Amino acid sequence: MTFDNWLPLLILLTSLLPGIVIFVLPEERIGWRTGLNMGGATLKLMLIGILIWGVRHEHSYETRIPILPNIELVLNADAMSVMMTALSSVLWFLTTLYAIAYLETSPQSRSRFFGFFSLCVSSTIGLALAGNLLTFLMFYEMLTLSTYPLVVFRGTPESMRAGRTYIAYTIGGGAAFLAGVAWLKALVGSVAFTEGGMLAPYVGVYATQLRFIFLLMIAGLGVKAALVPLHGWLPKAMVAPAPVSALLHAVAVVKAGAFGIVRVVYDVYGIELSGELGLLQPLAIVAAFTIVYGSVRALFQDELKKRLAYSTVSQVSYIALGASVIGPVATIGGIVHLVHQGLMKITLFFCAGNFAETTGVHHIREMNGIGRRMPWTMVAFTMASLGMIGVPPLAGFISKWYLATGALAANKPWVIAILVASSLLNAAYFLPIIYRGWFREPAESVSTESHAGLLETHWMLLIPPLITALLALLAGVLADAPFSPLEWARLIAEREYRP
Amino acid sequence: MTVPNMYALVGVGLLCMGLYGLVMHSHLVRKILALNVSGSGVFLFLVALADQTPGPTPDPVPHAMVLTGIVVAVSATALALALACRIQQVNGTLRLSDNEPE
Amino acid sequence: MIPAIIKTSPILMVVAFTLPLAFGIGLTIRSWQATLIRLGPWSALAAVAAVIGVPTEEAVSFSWLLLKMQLAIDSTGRLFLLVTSLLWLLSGIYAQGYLASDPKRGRFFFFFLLSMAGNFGLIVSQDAVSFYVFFALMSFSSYGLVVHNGDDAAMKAGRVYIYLVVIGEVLLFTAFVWQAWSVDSLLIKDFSNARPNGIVVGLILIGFGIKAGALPVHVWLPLAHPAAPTPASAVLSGAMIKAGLLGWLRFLPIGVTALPQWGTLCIVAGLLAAYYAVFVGLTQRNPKTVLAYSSISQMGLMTVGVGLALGWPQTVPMMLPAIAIYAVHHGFAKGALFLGVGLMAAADSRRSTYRLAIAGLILASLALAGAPFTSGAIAKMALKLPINEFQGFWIDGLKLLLSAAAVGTTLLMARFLFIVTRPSSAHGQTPIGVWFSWAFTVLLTAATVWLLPEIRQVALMTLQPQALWRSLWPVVTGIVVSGSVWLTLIRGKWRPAFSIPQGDLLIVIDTLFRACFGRFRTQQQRMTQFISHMKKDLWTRRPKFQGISRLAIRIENRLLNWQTAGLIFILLMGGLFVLSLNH
Amino acid sequence: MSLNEVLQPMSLPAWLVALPLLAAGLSVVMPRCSVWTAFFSAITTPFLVVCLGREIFFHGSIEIHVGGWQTPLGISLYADGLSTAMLGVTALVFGIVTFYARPYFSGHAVARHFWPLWLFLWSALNALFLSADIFNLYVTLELLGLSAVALVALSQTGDALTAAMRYLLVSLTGSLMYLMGVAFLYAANGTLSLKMLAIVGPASPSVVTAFALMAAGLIMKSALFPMHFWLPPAHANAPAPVSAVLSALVVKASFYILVRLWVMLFEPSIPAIVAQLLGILGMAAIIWGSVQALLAERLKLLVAYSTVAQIGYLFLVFPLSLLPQVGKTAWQGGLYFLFSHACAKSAVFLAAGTVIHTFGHDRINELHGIVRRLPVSMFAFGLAGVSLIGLPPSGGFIAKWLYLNASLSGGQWWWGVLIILGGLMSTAYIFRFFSRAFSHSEEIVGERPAPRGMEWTAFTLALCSLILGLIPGSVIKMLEIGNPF
Repeated sequence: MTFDNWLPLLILLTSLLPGIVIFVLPEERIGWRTGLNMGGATLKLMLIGILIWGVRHEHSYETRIPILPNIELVLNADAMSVMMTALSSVLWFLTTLYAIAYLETSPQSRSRFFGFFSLCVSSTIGLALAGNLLTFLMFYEMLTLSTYPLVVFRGTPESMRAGRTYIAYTIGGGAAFLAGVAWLKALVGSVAFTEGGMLAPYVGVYATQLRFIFLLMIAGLGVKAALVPLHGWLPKAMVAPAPVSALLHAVAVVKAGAFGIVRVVYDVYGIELSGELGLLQPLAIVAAFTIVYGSVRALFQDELKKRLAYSTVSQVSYIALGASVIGPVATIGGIVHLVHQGLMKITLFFCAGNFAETTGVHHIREMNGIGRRMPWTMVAFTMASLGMIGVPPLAGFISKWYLATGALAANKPWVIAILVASSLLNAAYFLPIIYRGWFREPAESVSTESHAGLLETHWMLLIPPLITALLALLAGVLADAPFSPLEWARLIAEREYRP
Repeated sequence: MTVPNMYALVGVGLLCMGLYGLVMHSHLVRKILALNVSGSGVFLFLVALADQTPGPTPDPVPHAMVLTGIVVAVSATALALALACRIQQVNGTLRLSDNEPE
Repeated sequence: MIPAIIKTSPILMVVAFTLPLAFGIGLTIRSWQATLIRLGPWSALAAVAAVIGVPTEEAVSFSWLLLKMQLAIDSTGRLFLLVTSLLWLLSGIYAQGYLASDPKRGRFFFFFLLSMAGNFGLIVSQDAVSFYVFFALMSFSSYGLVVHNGDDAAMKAGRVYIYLVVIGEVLLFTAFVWQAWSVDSLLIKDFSNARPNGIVVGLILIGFGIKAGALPVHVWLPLAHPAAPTPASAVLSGAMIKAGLLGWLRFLPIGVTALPQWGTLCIVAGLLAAYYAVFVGLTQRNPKTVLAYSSISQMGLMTVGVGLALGWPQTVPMMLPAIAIYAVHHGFAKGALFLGVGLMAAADSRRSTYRLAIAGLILASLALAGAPFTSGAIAKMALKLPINEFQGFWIDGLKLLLSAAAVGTTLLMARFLFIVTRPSSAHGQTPIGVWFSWAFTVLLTAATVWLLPEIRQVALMTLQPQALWRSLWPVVTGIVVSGSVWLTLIRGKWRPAFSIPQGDLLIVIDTLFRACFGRFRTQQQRMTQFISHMKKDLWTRRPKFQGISRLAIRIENRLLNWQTAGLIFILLMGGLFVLSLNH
Repeated sequence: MSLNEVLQPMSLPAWLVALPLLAAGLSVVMPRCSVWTAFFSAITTPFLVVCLGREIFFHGSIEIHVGGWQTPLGISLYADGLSTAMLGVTALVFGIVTFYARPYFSGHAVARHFWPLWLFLWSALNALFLSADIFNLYVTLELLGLSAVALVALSQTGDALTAAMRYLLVSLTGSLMYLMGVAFLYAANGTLSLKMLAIVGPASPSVVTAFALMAAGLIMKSALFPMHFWLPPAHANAPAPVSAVLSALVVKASFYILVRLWVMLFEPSIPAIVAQLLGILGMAAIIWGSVQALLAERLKLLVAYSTVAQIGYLFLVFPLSLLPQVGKTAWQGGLYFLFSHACAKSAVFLAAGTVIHTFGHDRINELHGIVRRLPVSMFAFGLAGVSLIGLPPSGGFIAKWLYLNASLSGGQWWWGVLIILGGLMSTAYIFRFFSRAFSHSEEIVGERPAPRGMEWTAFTLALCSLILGLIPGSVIKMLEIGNPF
């Protein structure tokens, strides 16, 4: 076992071990808890730095733990997993910072919260690094379980209902996914992720079975990726505390689903094969429908977090859409949106949390003139939502540009219509918020006096959204710079389409 | 129809009777007795087996089994009766209330 | 030696938009505001320097910025940048004084500088993405200028404006993506070199037409330009509106392929705009609205030029500079007029300064109408020259129509002067900066076009007698008509009975939109009601579930029963026996 | 005698039976130090099991004849991979639950009855797993039944006593059937030793009869649907530690015997349709048990019914093991199910016991927000639940995975569908309780605080069920020894 073999495992452990320790920490040990969280996060970031460098130079990092005679637990860092890992750990760092401040005054047990929080991130990292479907499945389910306590954290009847819905959907999805994986395993004996797919040899014999398996897997992953009609849990899960919805909706859960879909399409079936089997057209249609449907539903939500949730439903499907259009350009568009959407959406949720936390504003109708009260938060919110609309030079624009170009390259012009429609709808439900926030006179309900002294709110609540918003901006402005998400997505696409 | 076979058949019959009693009676002592009846049915069957082997001396193994079985049966009956007494004290009845609520 | 430095550094193009951008962002920090407001407008000097300094061939490209940003200044761009930078500079200085007492001026300058940065950037950028980026920056941040006053009119204007901006953005997005894919490059020159398909041309025409106030999609303009504070209206009408025009020139395959149908379409639309806007404008009561409509009609004339260039490539070599010149002229003139309006509103009518202001306004109006010796005359001449290449009676018709449009302009200007010179008794103490900048604008209106080398011989041509006459008669006609109207009607205390509301067509669109959206809203409500009903039904089905569960419990109790158990046991044993037997 | 004589490989099996037995006797004669004897054997017995495991891991399975008496009259003990694994899980569960039982019974009068019976039960189990002939199996089965019944009766409520009685009658009947079967087998083959009994060729009527009797008896004792009627009351009313081992091990003992007989005696001669029948019963058990667990109003009853469902999984092994090429996989899956369920279920029962101990009742609808009161226990419940549902990473998942592989590769996919369905249903009933546990309500005060020992023992067991999911390779290698299948 060299360091290269240990690295993925270490990256996993940097969040897993702190999580486990935090569980047993007594409630009042705030310092210890913070230290563990932040220390773990920082260490993880460092290790990931090494990982990024190595993977760029075609190093291979792999941890193999045999669990059954013919099944291994594989943690393997390829370009795609590195992207997901980096995203989730950066956002974890920020979200932890945010959560520490957010839960300062929470009556509930914070040890429990942060414990499960770290578990949740560890499973995200795990499934990002997973080297075969079984490993992916393991962490996929771990994610389900470790997020449930976070969803029901408040413990109100509403949140219990949300938790029940959440479990019903996700466990069901997990079952479907498990069925698919087991079937595949029984059919072809291998479930490893290989760039460019590994099922090509079998398509002649098992075409039909493979179609069914694909259906099962996508159904299972579609639950977390909130593909309509499997999206029902997402808006309900909004009752969770802001950091949770931020992480859930930006990174952990929905991304896990989307990432899984990308994995299945590219690294299990292989994009060409999926095309041959005629699996991509339906997927594309479902994704497109989800995009439009989510936006339309978002249009009529007055509760800020609900609106954001539906917008997530619509935005995440961009990734699936990108995956379902053959051709490197579309691939880049889809994969890069994985990061871009993460950055922008987490910003939005941070901001929503700040509004709720600082001024008690939960509904859009109460947001008049909130820009005066919390200018910086509103700045971040504005940038993120403009990015969602796809206004250049923010990150969202880059994704849309590549998706559209890829769609044309794949001779699917109708995708552009979808993108345009969704942009218009995004504008229709984001611009009014910005308009209220900046250009309307504040209502009496909003307390205009700043209680947090110099700053508009606690600095730990303020810094994360600003950073993520900045990152979302830079991801667009410096799109062609080395190590930018776009550049990395290009790397991935290049390796996926490598003959 | 040799004698041992007849014994064996009788044993089987006892077993069945015992089972019937066990199922149909709700009074505890009857149940316990029924169980003993079927038990002795089994023992009878075993004893009958001992004569299957050719030769003057019967096979010792079934006897060993029967002896052990009897010991077990006795202790079991003891436990059963003790339980019955406790039930009598606590529930005030010696009937095993059927399809109890849970 | 300063010019030396300037000459050697095409990086000035970058400074041109980064400087205002930086100042604008800096304005978000409260303690810096005072300083930055003072400095802000002067950041336009960088752009002016770029106009002077940057050689035409020099291109800067940043491989790491956006999708490989590339910057350069071509001859058209230089003219556009000239008028734009000067206008922004002067309006900025004007604004410093004009808004000196406005509490929200920090916000104003924030948006002002951002739009400025966008406007400069899009002129110098040579790849589609950067152009798009700056175009968006300009469009979105000028929303802040439109709604600055915060009254209902401004808000309504802003709403309409932002709708159209977003629509324009997505149209352009589609067009750019499509073209970028078909030519597999992001450079604008590759764009316009390839023959695009009809969809793209249409998208570009409409997308930029929104910004340029072309006829069907001009509706936001008469609302937005008057609603904004005066200096903002000046740049909106003088500078930003030209971005649309520039977009056409850049992205349409002008000079590469002949698209007569599209060309004709443009010409017709342009002429319609030129007249229709005059007609509507005459009925307006707000001087700034009148100016806005005049902008529409002027842009109509330029659209005609674009149409010609688009349809008949042989006109291009003369048409491109002509359009650019016209843009320059109109930019300054319109800027002077708008700024003047602000001046009049503040000035006291019994002062000498007041007369001075009027003089300036009249000068600018004459220029706009194209009176002899004014820049307008030259611009119109330049615009008409290429037409002489053709023969045929519809050409003469076109010429006639163009000249007659000048009559309309004159009437409009007369109307404007009539409204704006209403005796007012305001005692605004107008700061010196305002006067200075306005005066300078007027000066530029008069002078610039004469000084431009590209246009020297055209300028000289305008001095020939028949040319003078050709440019004189429409103005005279216009003055006579309006004068008589004034004498007969206004003296007779007769007010124009009707006035078309601002944003004419908008009313129609608005009602349609309302109808559709209202219906949609109700549909949506019905849908949600339906869903909730469904849920309720499922909920009320629970009794059935309870029935099932009661049944399950009953069965279980049966199973717990001794007799049942015994029976099952016997059956089980028998079953096992029988199954094991049958071989 | 010296320690290394005790640890002499040949005497290890004997000691495994003798040690708990001696401890039991000791705790009868001097109840004061019964707890310490129990602790002693709770520590030493696992140690002996480890020694035995090491021994057979390196030198293969061993068979000894106690006191030198040869079969048929003598008692001979046989230890191969399977039985050692069973001993191991027994030692694990017993070892840990013993430490739970002490605080649970501290200050109870019944404690002095509990410890001897407890140790007696343990040694009976060990003996059962070690016995090498079918009659010894009968005897140990009886001993097991009797001590288990007595233990159930310990919580002397009316319900408990009736349940115990019912349990006693059932178990006696079952054993009688088994004994009858033994008689028939002996009549047919003239031997009792499992090894020599291996039947070849088509089954004679007497063998068939023997199979019918034994199978029926054992099915009744292992509470396979529809013969589960005695289990829920017994397991729900017993004291928590007792219910834990009843669900975890005692029920499995009779399943173990059935497996042994099936593999070594009947499989070649009994038609496959019988296996299908067992499988179908298992299927019914999964569905019915889950449904009843969903309807149960008391926590322990819920858990007991979940046991009914899980036993159904165990019996799926019979049809699956007959599929071509995947027989081994199926057996591994089945036994893995047994092990992980043993750990998980005992953990769940212990947690439930802690709940009752703290709040004095286990009515699910009145247990809101207890996670704040008993975080560790609820966490244990959750972890064990993960294994019961069969979510990764847990023993339950590995078992399901093996089953799924067997069924799908073997071409009988419907078992796979059922397995997944069962997982969903178990999710439903686990979370039915769990969501209440997490819900936030005004602080409910329990009569007494939960001793840490009780909380953490449950947690440890749950953790074991999880760890089983990470080390399946070694466990399966263990099962291979002396290849029982």
